[in-house]
Amino acid sequence: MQNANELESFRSDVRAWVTANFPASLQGADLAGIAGGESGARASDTVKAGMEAWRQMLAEKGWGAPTWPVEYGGAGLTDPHADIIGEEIHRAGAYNPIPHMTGMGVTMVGPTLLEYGSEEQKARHLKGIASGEIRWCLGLSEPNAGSDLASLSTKAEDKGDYFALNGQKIWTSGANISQWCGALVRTDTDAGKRDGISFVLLPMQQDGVETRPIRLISGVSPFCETYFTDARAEKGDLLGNLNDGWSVVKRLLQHERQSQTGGRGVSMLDSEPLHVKAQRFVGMDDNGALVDKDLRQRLVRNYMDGAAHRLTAQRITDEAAGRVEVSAAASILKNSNTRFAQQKAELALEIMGSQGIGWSGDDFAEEELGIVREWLSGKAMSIYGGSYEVQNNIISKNVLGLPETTQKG
Amino acid sequence: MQNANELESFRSDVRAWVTANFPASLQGADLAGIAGGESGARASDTVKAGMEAWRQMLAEKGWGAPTWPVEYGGAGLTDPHADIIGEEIHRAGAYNPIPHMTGMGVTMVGPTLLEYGSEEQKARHLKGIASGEIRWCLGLSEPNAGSDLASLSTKAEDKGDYFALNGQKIWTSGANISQWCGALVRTDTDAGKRDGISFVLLPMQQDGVETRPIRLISGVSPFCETYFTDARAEKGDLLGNLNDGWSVVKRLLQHERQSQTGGRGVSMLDSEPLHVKAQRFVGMDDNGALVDKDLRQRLVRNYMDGAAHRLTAQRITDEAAGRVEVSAAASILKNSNTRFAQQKAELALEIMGSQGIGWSGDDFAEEELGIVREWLSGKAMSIYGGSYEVQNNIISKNVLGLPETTQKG
Amino acid sequence: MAALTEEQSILKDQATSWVETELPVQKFREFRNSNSDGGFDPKAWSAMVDMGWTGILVPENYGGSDLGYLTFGVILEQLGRQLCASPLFASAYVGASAINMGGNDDQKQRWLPGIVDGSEILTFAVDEQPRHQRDAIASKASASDGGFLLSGAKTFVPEGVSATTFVVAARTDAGDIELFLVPADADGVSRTQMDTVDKRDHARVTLTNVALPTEAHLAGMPSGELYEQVLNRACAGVAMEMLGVGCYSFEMTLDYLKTRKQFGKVIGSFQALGHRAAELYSAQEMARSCAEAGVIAIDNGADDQAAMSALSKAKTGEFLFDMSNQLIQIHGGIGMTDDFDAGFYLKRARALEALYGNQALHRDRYATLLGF
Amino acid sequence: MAALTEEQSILKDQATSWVETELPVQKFREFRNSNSDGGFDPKAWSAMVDMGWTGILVPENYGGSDLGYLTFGVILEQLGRQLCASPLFASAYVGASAINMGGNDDQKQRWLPGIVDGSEILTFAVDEQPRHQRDAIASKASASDGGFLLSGAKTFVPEGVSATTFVVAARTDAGDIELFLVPADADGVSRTQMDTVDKRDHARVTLTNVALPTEAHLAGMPSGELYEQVLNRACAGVAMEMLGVGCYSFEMTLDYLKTRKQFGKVIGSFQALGHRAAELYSAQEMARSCAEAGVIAIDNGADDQAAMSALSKAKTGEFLFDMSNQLIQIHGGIGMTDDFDAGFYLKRARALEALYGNQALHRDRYATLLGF
Repeated sequence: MQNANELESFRSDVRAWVTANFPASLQGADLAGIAGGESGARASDTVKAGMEAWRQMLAEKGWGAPTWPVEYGGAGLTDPHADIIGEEIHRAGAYNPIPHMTGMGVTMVGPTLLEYGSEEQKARHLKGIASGEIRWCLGLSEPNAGSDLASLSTKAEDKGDYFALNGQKIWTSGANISQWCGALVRTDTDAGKRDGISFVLLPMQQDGVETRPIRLISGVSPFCETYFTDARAEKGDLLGNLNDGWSVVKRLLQHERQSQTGGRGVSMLDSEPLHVKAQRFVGMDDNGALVDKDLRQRLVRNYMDGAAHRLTAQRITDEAAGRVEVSAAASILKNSNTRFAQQKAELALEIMGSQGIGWSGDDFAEEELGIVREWLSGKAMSIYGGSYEVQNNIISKNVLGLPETTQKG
Repeated sequence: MQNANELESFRSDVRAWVTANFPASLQGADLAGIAGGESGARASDTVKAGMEAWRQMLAEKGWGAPTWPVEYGGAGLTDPHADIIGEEIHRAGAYNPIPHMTGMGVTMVGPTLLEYGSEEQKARHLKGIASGEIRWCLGLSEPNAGSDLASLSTKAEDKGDYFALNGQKIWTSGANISQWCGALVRTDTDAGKRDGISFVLLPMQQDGVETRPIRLISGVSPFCETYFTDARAEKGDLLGNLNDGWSVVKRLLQHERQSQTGGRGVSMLDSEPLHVKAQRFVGMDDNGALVDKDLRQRLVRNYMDGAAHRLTAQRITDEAAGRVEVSAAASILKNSNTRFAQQKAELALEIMGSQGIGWSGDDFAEEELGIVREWLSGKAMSIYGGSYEVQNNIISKNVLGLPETTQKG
Repeated sequence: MAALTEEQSILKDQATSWVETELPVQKFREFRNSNSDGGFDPKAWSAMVDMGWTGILVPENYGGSDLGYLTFGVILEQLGRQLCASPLFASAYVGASAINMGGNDDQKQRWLPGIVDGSEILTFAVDEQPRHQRDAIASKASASDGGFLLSGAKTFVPEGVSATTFVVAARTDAGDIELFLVPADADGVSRTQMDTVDKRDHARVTLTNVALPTEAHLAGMPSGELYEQVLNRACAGVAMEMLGVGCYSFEMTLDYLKTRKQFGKVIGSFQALGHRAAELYSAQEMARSCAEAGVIAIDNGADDQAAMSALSKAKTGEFLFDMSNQLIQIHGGIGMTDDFDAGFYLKRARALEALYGNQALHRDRYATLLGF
Repeated sequence: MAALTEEQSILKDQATSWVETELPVQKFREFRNSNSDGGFDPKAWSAMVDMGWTGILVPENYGGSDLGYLTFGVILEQLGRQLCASPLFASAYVGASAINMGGNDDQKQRWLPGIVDGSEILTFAVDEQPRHQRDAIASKASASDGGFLLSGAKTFVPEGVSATTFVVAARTDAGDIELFLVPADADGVSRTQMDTVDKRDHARVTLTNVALPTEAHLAGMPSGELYEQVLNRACAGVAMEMLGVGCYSFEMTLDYLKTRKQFGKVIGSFQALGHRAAELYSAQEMARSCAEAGVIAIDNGADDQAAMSALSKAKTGEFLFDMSNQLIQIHGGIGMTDDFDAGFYLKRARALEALYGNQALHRDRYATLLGF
């Protein structure tokens, strides 16, 4: 009870602070777009200045990464406190740009650094992330190493005080706008598949690094192909032990699954509830039910899937010492969220009929076009971060204890 | 065109013959039940006598197995002719009891004997099948060899002029009422799993054979456990070559899949169309549509699945030189028929609500109870004759040419 | 599962171990084979009373412990796991809910202590047609001589043969559906047991001009409201029992996947089956969240209780439907035999799915409650 | 596939090889990248005319070969495989059907030869709302001066920018939905291209008091009947094109399963993917049977044409929906890139599903036609 009171009082403080400090100039602006760099270029100078001021204020309070220790730029708070900060910022119509501005920094690189980094590495890298000043990307997948990440072939050669990297990465999100990269590289070609791999950090602004954006079926994308040609990573930027990168990346991927289990995101699909959209496009009968009963039946199943997913995420959070361990829960939730979201997008398309196949132009509302693009880009949800099939392998083996098939090399 | 005329003229002849010869005493009797032995005991003497006379008349014309050569008790006809005989007997409200009376004889043992049997074996066994006088069962599965049939352990020891069989078979349909059995046995314990197996024929009325009926979740069943204790099979009753029983049984199982791809059967589920049952139990709205729209949506999908299955079966028959080879088509059709039939039974149950969970008693109509039993017994459709999963393995490997997983020993 | 208080945890652990040792599914098999009437073992029922389960929903001043719906749900889940037969749900959950919400002090004093000590077995008599429909009540309760005359025919009444008192849903002269307490031995009441696949006590009950005093009327809520509320609670309770049936079915299946060998390997090592197990497990976790949310919403007096109860019944129903079919399919031939328990779970699954409306009905309710 | 006559087989083989060599999906990519208007390559269209495809449904005395709907469907299937863009379907299938069934001799003489030689491009202008509904036609054709005045707004009109003549569905003064031939250059007609995901020619067409002579009215069938019949035929044709799109998607996927390696093995050796491929293949075979049955029923003048067309559109739609999603999923990251063709198939799939009513609409139609 004490704790609940404390949290409520914290909430009041946060609410007051946000109300007092969120710049008026940012009200109603596409903050996520600006933070992501997509519409940043189009923003006015006033908005840009407001954004920078807001970022600095958040960073000073350590709210870019509230649960990190204060000495690394965080606020040293608990998860419930961090949730309250997120909720109150959301409630005020504001937006916390720092996680977005750091690419993979706050969600993945930071937590992994906290666990595996040396004192010096933590001191050097974490503050730039927590403050939103340094954007990070991750060089993991390669053209011939997708779900089978461990078969990667990018090499890092020992050059005395640094490694020289050569090879190609793919799906490096935001590589073209990041300052730093965490890369998985092969440091021992003779060792077993997972044994000769290391995890290094390297700056992206150097001659040996080239990036090419990838055009997706949904149009432009944040993904790049990244080419290393004698790219340089300092020895001091080796994260974890030499040839022990596989442990680092396993942990990293757990953070990734965690971050994909259905957090809030700005989505055109959420601009109006699907059943309201359906009432608009499809119409209702005299009882107030959608006239297309076949659609209605699939719509309610999707609603129930969404409710079941959210209740399960909540339940797993609530279980102090739950029997479902975190990584297992992440696999289940990633798949349930993916299935729900992809079905939702398909339903939205179906509801809109021929307005749901628009690509561009005045014939379609911006919201309609946005949904179509999200429908397409959302197909990747079941592919990246461990595909739907890989998650099922994890559940089958790690959660249920079924024997591994002989398929893993 | 000549051919079509010939078939039409054949049809007239068959129709006239059936009309003239089907005994009046059998009109409306449960002929399938009687032939199967289930309600045979309850039948009146008149009906029994009529049945025997009708069987003899059919046997004399060779119509128990119309496509078999005349010298083996068949009529030497083509498949289209055989279809016409079946259709005309059905149209007259009559019934051909011979296939049913022979257990696995007409559908599986006979065709395999025709292909693998010696002249002497064919002469000795086929006529008794074609005439409906000898009932056959098949001893294939064992408690520890279900889908993995080749891991069977029933042994046949060479005793000079005969084999002595020891071991246990399971799911031997009709074993307790059959005169003969075709059994898969191990004749070489040192050879590879599939190499030391032989196929023998043996009489069931002997001291070394014991059968115990298996009670199923649906109640009584035709299935038995069959125990061999020094049971005797003559050397002359070895079908195919010694240790080559695997080829024989592979062919046999193709005949089995073929016979399970959705032929006519007497079913309580067919006593009224499902949508008529639904109109009765569920009710209709002002537009004549079922009031339970969720049910209606699933019902129409099931209807469409049924139509797609029937059209595919027809198409594959029509394709003179189809690109889908027979055994592949059988796997596809077995699974589509199974899925359709099991869903149909579930829908029937759902439509009937609490009348769909009756087990016995006057509270339920005979049709309602029949459907419930069929719902339960139908769960075996996706298990026997190569499970749903085994059919998918076959399609994946034999039809699509995907590499075998390492799971087959 | 949901975070439990210490008291709830103790009760849950007690229930789990009691059910496993005293009332495993083998007991149900023996009962089924004995072909006896009535649907449950009186000794087991006494034990449940002694453990205080009958008082979980009853206020302390009427002899109960008032621990709430989540607590009761957790017990129902454990009973579901071993298909334990008893009137606990019908009487101490549904019956007690009706009295709690609809009864005045006198009525509570008259009925609740009997529910708690097990001397009264109440049951809810709702359906008049094979398929549950909330508004399809034709039974009439006509005002007469300062009381009521009640007539109608009910079907699929749980524990209908053992019940001492029926909580009957009937239409008053005003056309509202109201609840009436009808002693099973009253003049004009007759009942017959239906022999159903799950071999539990379901009865047809006929009411012919049954004369009732005013005190038989549960009038504590506005017209029709009590009926709806009792049904919502009942659905959430059935969902918890279904969850138990489904979870145990999953565990049996998982165990078989780990032990049954085919082609020289345990069958759970075949990826197609491993993935199917993963999907079923995920569905189980989703079903658990929804089932628990149903009873928790009642405990919290949440505004969306009705929707949550529909969600709980629909989602556990969908899981149980698939799970019970896969229970048979993955066990293969052995799953088809009566000697093995799988068939019991399949049969009970369909009975529970049908009770108070199947998945389709609750999907429809959910959509309607959400406004589309 | 269905048993074909020798003539049909020759046409099919010719179409298959022509499409693969002259109009592979790479041509569609080039066209898409060129950002040009109108939706198809005029040279390819000329070649189709030269091969006689435009005359397949046209009687011989009007310059066609009258080979029927199965034959045309087989061609559409081949075009679907490579996403070939052309007005063949809109003009020589739907347009020709309308004239054949609804036109008198004069009208046939006026329009059919032009369809056959490719100088006329007809298209059916039906939908007025984003979601197809058969009876949602508000366009009016009012009797006026011995002819008609036509007004309305149409959307999602296939080949609407290239068409020379619109076959417009409009309500007469009597309220019946009838078809009218409207020259694209008539006064009061305007059109704009919609930029859709499949990058094909779909247009919005506005009709404002377009004055038409009596000869513009296709009056050869009883009121409303022609409209229904043309739509049924159109659905069966779309189903054949969808079949081609789906089959090629399956083949691409199967090829990838056999060549892409992960964990040291081709991914098709993972049982979960092998079984998924088996399910998709089975669905493909079922879809083929239904699609072919749709056009065969028209050729046979079968009583159940309407139901068969609904079945064909629904079943191929269901297959294509799943197949197009699995096309992306199984290809993984590469499937998401614009450089690979998978996205084209996914996008075309949804456009074809929506055209003349999606799977849900045709399931509803099928149930209604079967009487429930």
